[in-house]
Amino acid sequence: METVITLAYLVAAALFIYGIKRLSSPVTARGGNRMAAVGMLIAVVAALMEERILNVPELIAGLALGGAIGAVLAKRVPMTAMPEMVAAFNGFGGIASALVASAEVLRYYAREIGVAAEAGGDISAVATAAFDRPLALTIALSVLIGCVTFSGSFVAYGKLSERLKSNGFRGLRAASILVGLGVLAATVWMVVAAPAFPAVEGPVMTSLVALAALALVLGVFLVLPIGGADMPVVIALLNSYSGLAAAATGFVLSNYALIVSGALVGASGLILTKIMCDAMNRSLANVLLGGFGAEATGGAAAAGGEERPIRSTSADDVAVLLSYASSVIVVPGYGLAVAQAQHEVREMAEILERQGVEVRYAIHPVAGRMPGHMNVLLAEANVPYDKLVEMDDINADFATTDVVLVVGANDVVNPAARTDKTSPIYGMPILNVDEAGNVIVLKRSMRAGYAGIENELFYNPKTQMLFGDAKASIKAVIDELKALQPA
Amino acid sequence: METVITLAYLVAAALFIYGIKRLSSPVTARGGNRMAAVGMLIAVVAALMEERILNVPELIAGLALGGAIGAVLAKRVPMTAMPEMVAAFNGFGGIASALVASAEVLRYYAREIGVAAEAGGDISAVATAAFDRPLALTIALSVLIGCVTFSGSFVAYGKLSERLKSNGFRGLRAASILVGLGVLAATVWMVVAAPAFPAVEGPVMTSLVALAALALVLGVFLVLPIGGADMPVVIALLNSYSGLAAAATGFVLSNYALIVSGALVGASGLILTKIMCDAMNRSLANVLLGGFGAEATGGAAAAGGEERPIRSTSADDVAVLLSYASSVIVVPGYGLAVAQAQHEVREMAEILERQGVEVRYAIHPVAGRMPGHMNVLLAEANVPYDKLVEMDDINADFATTDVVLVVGANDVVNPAARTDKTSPIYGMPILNVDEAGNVIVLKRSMRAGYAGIENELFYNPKTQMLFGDAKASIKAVIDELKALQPA
Amino acid sequence: MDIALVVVFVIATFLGAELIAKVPAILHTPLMSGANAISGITIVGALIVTGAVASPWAKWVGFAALVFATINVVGGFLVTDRMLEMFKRPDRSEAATTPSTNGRGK
Amino acid sequence: MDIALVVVFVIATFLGAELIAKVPAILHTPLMSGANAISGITIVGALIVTGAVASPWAKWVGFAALVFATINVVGGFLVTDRMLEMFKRPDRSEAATTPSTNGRGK
Ligand SMILES: NC(=O)c1ccc[n+]([C@@H]2O[C@H](COP(=O)([O-])OP(=O)(O)OC[C@H]3O[C@@H](n4cnc5c(N)ncnc54)[C@H](OP(=O)(O)O)[C@@H]3O)[C@@H](O)[C@H]2O)c1
Ligand SMILES: NC(=O)c1ccc[n+]([C@@H]2O[C@H](COP(=O)([O-])OP(=O)(O)OC[C@H]3O[C@@H](n4cnc5c(N)ncnc54)[C@H](OP(=O)(O)O)[C@@H]3O)[C@@H](O)[C@H]2O)c1
Repeated sequence: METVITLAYLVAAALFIYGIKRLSSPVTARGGNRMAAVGMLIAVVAALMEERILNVPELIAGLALGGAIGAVLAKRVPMTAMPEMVAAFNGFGGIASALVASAEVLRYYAREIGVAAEAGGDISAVATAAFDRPLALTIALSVLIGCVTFSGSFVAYGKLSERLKSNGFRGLRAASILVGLGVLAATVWMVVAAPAFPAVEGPVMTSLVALAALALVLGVFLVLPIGGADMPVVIALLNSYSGLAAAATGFVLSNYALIVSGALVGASGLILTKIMCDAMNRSLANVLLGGFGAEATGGAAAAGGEERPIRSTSADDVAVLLSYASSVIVVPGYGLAVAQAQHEVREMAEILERQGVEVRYAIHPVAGRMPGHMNVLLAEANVPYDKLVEMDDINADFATTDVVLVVGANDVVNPAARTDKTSPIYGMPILNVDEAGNVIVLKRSMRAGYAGIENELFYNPKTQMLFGDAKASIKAVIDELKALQPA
Repeated sequence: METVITLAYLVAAALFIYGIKRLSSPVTARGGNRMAAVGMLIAVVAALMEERILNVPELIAGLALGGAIGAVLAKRVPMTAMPEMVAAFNGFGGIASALVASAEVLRYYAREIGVAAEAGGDISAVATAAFDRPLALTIALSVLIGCVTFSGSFVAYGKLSERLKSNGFRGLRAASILVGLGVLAATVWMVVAAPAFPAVEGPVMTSLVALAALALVLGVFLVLPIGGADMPVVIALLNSYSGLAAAATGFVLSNYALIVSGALVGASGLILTKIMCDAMNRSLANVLLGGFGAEATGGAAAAGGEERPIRSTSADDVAVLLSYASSVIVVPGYGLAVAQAQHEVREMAEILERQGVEVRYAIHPVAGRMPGHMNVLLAEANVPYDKLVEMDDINADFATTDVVLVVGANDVVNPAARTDKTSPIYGMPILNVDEAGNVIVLKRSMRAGYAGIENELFYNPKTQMLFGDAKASIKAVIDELKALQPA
Repeated sequence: MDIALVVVFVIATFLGAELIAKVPAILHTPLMSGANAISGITIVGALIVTGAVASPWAKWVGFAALVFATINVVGGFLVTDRMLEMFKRPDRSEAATTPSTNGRGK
Repeated sequence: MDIALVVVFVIATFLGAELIAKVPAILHTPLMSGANAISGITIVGALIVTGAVASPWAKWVGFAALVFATINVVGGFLVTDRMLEMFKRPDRSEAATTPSTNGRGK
């Protein structure tokens, strides 16, 4: 039986492996996700066969409750809130690993004080082994990583959903170091006290609780100083951690499914984190030690002090300009997501296309707040897939484009990335919209984008600003376009 | 101690992993090979610490003897004979795995008949386990795969070194099936008889010997019908087998080093086999079931019956043509390796270059008898690396080239691959030499190349044949070139 | 603790690192989300602990773990699927079935 | 036979399959040759068997295995190294040290 179960775990692991592989290619991604889900189902069924089950109702209740909550959350979440949803799910996974490891400790304890014997015997093969130091260490690691993942993920959740605005406080770094030392001490304490457990239960229990509490604080402190724009990277990293937490729990339970899958996610998550950093032209260290998202805002505010001339325009002027253009490129950014203006943009494009204007969309890899954010939004509005052009493919075309419509984008069109060596985004590849004939920028104010820096583009003589919420602005443009059409 | 040894094996495995990865990129390849060698050293040292060693002199003698033979063979082998050398090494690896598994059987047997007790006790932890059916099965697999690898590799060796010309005999396929059934029977026999062993030693011993003998025959039968040109693919496949044999032996000994490394080589070898097949535009099944190398020769002989006009030329005409050219492309093929004319080709190129003629080399991916064959040869003659141009990069340049010098190449310049749907090489990408102004073909006769098919190029009015051994022909051209030069 | 577990962990880590090499930017989030769902494998641990334990404390801690892990697994796979649904190319399949003169020819 | 061995084998097989993806044609043979040397890992098995066995038969069979495996390992790595040595770019390094006017300028 044990052999069959382990083989089932292997099959699940193989499905995870293929699943992850397929998830990294557009054509196969959806199938890959389903493959992994099937693998998980197999693993769950195998787990249910692992030992004689005492608590059937609890298992059914737990699966039903968790499944229902997960399903409702996943179905209800709006497209734009998906990154924070992933962060939250990730946090749940982390705390689950920590709880499983803690339950193992309680299991040993219960056996000692005789609860098990009364209730019909504790039948776990694992729990009959000695509570030795290596076991204590793996339990400590599992609790540590799991708790850091949990609290860190929820800080990321708060930042992404803009419920949490704080970037920390003075002395946060020193405090983090202190907490880190505390975590270390609690771990050592628990390992040292392990051999006496469960006969002498005090030290292990106390250190376990202390470790969990400190790890929760550590998770908060580690993520707090990181800017909101870097949260996707942080979530990818925390996802890697939650894989490691699962693997650590696997060591506690001597379970191959957890070890293999946890290690897979731990390693591939780390690679994905690196890939995401590369796409943003940042180093991981730079992200983790508090990137520009948190600090540079001051500079922008200072620069905003002086008054410089800008050209402001109106919806009817924009409509005229657009209808006389032969080629238009729309550059969507985070503001499109905030305004939820994707449907209006699509409608406007259709009107223009019917008039013979070529309309395309320039997709910057980090536009919005998660990779693929713009693709998701525009796809939701049924914009044809082949109209979305990636940065590298469209950058050469701006020079021959009549009008560029920048809808709620800012950093991804900031020429400082090309020219200003002191800028925090220097070196990031951007969309060269300033090469086009006319640039129209739709945003609500002169405020900075996520990097918190001034954008020279807005002062470019070619640029006209159409202030207001993007959805309202585009609606107005549509009305004007319709009015211009021969009835 | 066991933990330390297993960790050492893990380190070795990690070095193998990085080694293989690096071997697949030109810049890092050499370092990768050395990394893997260091890994092997670590594994050997770890193995020496595995158990209390009884037979120190034997170990030293074995390592010294094997090391010396291996080193001498590797140093002495001429460049052109490297593929067959790899085949031979691979065969040795396969038989070693089979012998280790067999030694395990003998060890059980010896323990039973009391030899061990007299000689101081057999201290293997493994050998104290029962000789059960799973063990017997893994031993059988190890012997089977190891022996097939051994004999198959040596048939490949014979074919590549042209010592073995046979492509089999009538009824070979039927005979192979019979032998395969015999192998199956011997395996079943051994597994069934296992529990009684070593008390009843007859059946296991006999079936083991039978299995080994039949597997050796099977290896011969499987490789014999495959054409010599396909041997590199066969060696890659047999290499994958020898990995599997090592992994099977690892199961016999419960040794992680063997299992991990064997599985790595088994899987990556299979992928490499597929990559090599793709490069030759063949399917693996097509290769294994006896490809064109073996069969098509008949067709060529028939086609050779009719007489068709060809243009034959002489060394002095070629020299004049070359010295008045402004660009020359040399297309080396297997004949360059046979004639060992690489140094002469380089000398000729230098003379031409001093006269202002541009000389480059067009490298077809499967020119010669192993991938990279031409690169190896020309590098040996110190031809600058950047003069060697890969097929895809040079194919567009033939149309603007004055003279193409085809030195012992045939199939890789055969236009039938482009035009003749019935040709066995149809669809293989070739070098488009017929687009050049003049084509000079250096070969000894009108005989076919490895695919055994006619080459229309030779009858092309643009083509002139310079018959004779390539080395002699080029030497003659060099002499004429020197004579042409102003003293 | 068995050394075999360490071997499995190390090899699986290498495998995980090899598994993804180039991922187009638009798939970063779905891939992250899918991997996150897989890290919910700790559900297996939660099931084992909750199912086999007799002590009420351990049972309820395990129960909490089970609920959280199930949220992670079910929510994770569903949300990933929803993301990927967005990347479908609705035009392609429609274009193949609906005649392309629609709304244009007449 | 321990199930852990099977787990390790399967995961390592997946890893091996991921390890190489695109290999330029000129490296096919060296890669094959290097992998072949690695498959000589059976030398570890030969050492264990030969070193620990008391029976003379088993010992000599093991000895033969050891010799063959060592040939495979030593020969394999050396021949791979020789092949790769050929791919060095002798000109590059020379060009950097020798002035390029050599035999031309004067
Ligand atoms: N995509 C990713 O994966 C990812 C991950 C991490 C970090 N980031 C970072 O996020 C940034 C993305 O650049 P981006 O150009 O897309 O966005 P951005 O630089 O953050 O700028 C968004 C702009 O949209 C405007 N906006 C907000 N709400 C609006 C509304 N309702 N109507 C109209 N305009 C509105 C804002 O200006 P007003 O307030 O004046 O309206 C703001 O300047 C980059 O710095 C990138 O590094 C992205
Ligand atoms: N490279 C690989 O990895 C690999 C692997 C497997 C199979 N193959 C196969 O091998 C073939 C390679 O094509 P190829 O064009 O290089 O070679 P080829 O088609 O085999 O032709 C070689 C030619 O060289 C001539 N030749 C032999 N000795 C010579 C000498 N001493 N002087 C002058 N000429 C001599 C022969 O003609 P004469 O006898 O008339 O002189 C022969 O026609 C392809 O079919 C390929 O698929 C290659």
